[in-house]
Amino acid sequence: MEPKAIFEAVRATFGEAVSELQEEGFRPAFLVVSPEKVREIGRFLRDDPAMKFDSLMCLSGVDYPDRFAVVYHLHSLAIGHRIGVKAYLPRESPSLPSVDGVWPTANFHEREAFDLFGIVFEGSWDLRRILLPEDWEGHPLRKDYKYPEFYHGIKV
Amino acid sequence: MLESLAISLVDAVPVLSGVPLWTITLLIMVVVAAVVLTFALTYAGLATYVERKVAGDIQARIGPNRVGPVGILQFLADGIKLLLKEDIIPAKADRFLFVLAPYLVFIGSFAAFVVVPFGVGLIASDLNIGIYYVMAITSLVVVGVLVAGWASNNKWALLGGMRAAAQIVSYEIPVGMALLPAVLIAGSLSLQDIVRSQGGLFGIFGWNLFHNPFTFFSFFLYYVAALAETNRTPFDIPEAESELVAGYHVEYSGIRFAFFFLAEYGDMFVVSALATACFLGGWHVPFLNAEALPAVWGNLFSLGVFLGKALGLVVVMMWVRWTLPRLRVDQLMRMSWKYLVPLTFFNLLGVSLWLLLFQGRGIPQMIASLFG
Amino acid sequence: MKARAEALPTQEMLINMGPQHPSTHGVLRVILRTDGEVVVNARPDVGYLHRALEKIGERVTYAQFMPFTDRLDYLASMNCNAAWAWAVEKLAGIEVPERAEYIRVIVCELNRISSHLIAFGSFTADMGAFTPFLYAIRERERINDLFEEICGNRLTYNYVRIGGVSADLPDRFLEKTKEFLDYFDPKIPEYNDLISYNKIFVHRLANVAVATPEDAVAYGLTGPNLRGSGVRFDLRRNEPYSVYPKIDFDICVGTGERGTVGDCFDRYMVRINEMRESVKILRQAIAQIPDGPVMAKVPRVFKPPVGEVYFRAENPRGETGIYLISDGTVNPYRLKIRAPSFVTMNIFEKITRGLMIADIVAVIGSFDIILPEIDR
Amino acid sequence: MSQDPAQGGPGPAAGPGALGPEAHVMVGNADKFINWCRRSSLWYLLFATACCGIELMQTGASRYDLDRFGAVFRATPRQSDLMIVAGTVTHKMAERLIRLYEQMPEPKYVISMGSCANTGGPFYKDSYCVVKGVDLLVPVDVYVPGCPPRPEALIDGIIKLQKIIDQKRNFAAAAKA
Repeated sequence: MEPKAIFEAVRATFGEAVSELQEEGFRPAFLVVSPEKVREIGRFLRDDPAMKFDSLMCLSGVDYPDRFAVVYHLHSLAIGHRIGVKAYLPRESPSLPSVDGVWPTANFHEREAFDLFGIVFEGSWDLRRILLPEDWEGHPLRKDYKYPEFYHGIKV
Repeated sequence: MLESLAISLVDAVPVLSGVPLWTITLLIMVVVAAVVLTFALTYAGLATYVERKVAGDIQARIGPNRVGPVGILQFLADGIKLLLKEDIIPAKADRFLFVLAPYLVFIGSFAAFVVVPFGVGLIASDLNIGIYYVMAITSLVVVGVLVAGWASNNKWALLGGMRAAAQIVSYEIPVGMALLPAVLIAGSLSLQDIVRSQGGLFGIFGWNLFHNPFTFFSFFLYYVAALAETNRTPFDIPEAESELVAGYHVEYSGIRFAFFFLAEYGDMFVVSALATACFLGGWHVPFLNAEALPAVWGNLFSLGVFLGKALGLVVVMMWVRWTLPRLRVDQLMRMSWKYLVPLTFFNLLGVSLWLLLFQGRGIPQMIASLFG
Repeated sequence: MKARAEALPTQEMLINMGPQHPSTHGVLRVILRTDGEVVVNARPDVGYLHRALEKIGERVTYAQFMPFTDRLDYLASMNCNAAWAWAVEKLAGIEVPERAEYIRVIVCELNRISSHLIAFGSFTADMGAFTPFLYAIRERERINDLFEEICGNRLTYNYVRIGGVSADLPDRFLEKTKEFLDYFDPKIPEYNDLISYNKIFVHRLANVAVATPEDAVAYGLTGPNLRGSGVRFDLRRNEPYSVYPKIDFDICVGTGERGTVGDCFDRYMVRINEMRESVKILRQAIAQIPDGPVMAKVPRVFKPPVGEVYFRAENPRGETGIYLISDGTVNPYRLKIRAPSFVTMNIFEKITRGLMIADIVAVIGSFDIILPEIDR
Repeated sequence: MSQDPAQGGPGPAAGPGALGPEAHVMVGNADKFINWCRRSSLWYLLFATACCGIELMQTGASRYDLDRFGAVFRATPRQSDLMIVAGTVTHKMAERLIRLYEQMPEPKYVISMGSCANTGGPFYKDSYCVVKGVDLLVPVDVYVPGCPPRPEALIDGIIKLQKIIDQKRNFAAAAKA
């Protein structure tokens, strides 16, 4: 299915929650969705017989110059098409619903985004730091992250 | 036996006539013990070296070759180094048991050397319950291993100790049952008697291995079960390097660890020696009767034969270790209780019936009597 | 009997496996809750090798990041090199000479063999058979020799460049590769005789830690782990890149030949069979490779157009995805590496429930995880 | 004898006057013997953090065979003499590494293998969570450069360590004290 068609189909179901289709320069193309609807849209994309996006390839946090984003890359093993889903979040207390109930594989990715960006995924099974120690301060992949001087007395 | 030896010594050397008999007996005991222990330790040390060389050979490597000529002093360097290491007793360990455990294992394994019939007259003490003595004293090993696992206060060690206890207790039964055919044939529990019963008929067809199909099978059952008793791959689950790090001796360092290490090789020799004595004719070889030779030569010759056979079996153990993967703990238990135990019982029954039916004669004897 | 079991109060035990443990393949830590030998719950704790590759990626230029991809999955450096190059080329629209693409496929498949050799060897070592590991290393050393000839290093190659490869193949390289293939091909049946179909080995692996096809897809297993669950999906075939469309090979999938589809044995056998397929690919690539340049004209520092790209390549451990955001400067704006081992660890907790401690080791080995990829 | 070997150090240690010349010969020979044992039996801890771990494995395997030098791996720190820090050490790992080192019995040695363990290597500048050299955590005897070092380089590092061990004065230091 072409991105355009996917966009039309999702828009027909969710209306304004899907605001635009980013196509030029984006491979794969992105549906930009409103963050609070992510879980419903995800479930629709997974279950709809025309979509069947059964596999979440990748979930990434991104720190755009003025806002955060969570990016989902979807792929359908059954049909063989791909699409991206993007949800923009405000820089202040970014949070959105977790999709680990839709694609269980999201869990580790979400923990990573929480760890490195501080994005909170509501309703996640198990949202803890994953790569860094529990008592690490800050979220390193944010663009404004300042490297700490010391960690537990060892120079960083 | 020792007493009679002491009396004959006093008779032969008049200077000793004033010394009380018990001192001389004691002295002889000490000398014999020292000789056996020296042999056992040298053997265990060299066995570690051979193990590494065998492993190297199997694995397309060279193995130790820098320490002494062809690396043969490797065990000496390892031993002295371990002796000089810091002695660590973990803070939360049970100090008394932690210290005790290696000695239990060591004693359990090396005390069995006492009844091993190395040659025609070379046996430290020819106990009339030799086999039972070995089975009983080697059980001390499991106590030591369990104590080590418990006292270390380390969960891996505890798991290792528990596995060892379950394993050795299960495999004691098939080991004992598989040895009994030899006892039945010889009509004695003394290892030396069992060896003597296997002479005759060109020195090879008298072996219990060829006595009848059941004993032939018995040998392999014994060897498999014994392999499990020594905690060697594929039955090395109490140590299981890739699972339990080092199992029951995970917290042991220095010389205490060396005791465990030596005991493992001691154990290997003991079970191989038992197999040799009970099934492979001990120090008997084809076409040459060691007992007919002059005493010194006979003893030396039979010692060589016995060691050759037993060490050959030890090398087979090494070969097996570097070839096979490891069983899981439940599979190990299943193997003992579902296969080995019934099979050894069946075997024992078979041997008993055979002895009853054919008046104790084996197949080779029958064939021999056919040809007159 | 039951009443007795109730009379004996038992307690669950919490065991910490790793980060230093012989069979966690590095610094993985697994927190085991066990009931005796039976695992109630095994929770992986990762991050002991988090080296901040993604942060570094934002601070260096596209070409400068190439050496870091070596260290992303050090057992398959060539594949990671090439994946990065393909991703950047897709972003910047760079055309690569055909000879360079063939060379990439050749080195990638060689590296796939050497990576699977380590997987095979360390897995058998985890199962208690140490010797096959040394045989695997023996073969691997020969591949290392080949790589040493083309780039001078044994482990971290940094051979593939954006726009091609750093240098043409040395003299007689293809003949030597052929010699290696002739030497290596008969070894695979030998491994199978030695260990794969060993009764103990099969019993340890068959029906252990079954990942059903549905679970495997939902939990994002990729590569040999996904194929081990019987899903016929290979990016080299299903989403072809480079010159793979011109090459004929089979996709190996788990068949449940000794147990259930998707058990540890299937995952193991998929790797063994893939080595054979790689040999097949290599023979074809060597026969087809054209003459010509090996490097496109690419400036050392270049500015790709603004855009976002997600590229994924079939690496020995599965799908390595690279999500690149360019803001038109010399550095990537954001770089996310979707590492197969990282995603694989997600399913670990689910499929290890009720196994025994010894099986945990088998599961870790059968997934063929590698720590720098999990932690990045 | 249980003296800290670090006190021995290279060079002549026992002062004159404390012992007669015969005693010196004996002490010297005993030292030599002990050092020979220690250098010939360097059991290393099976501990690989990153890329160098593969080279460490390959050094121990068929072609290079560390076993020739009497060096075999042990899985538990209690039975190891030598810790080869093979690869990057992160801050999350640092405490564990120190603990492993502390669990090893004296005398113990550390080889820092590869650039990451030496200085932080390629991750020195931009990484926020890599320890910039394992010598910030544990005392290091020999540094082996390379990223990763070739097996020959690691073997050379082990031979260098053997030379360091040769220079230790265990009894002499004790006699002096």
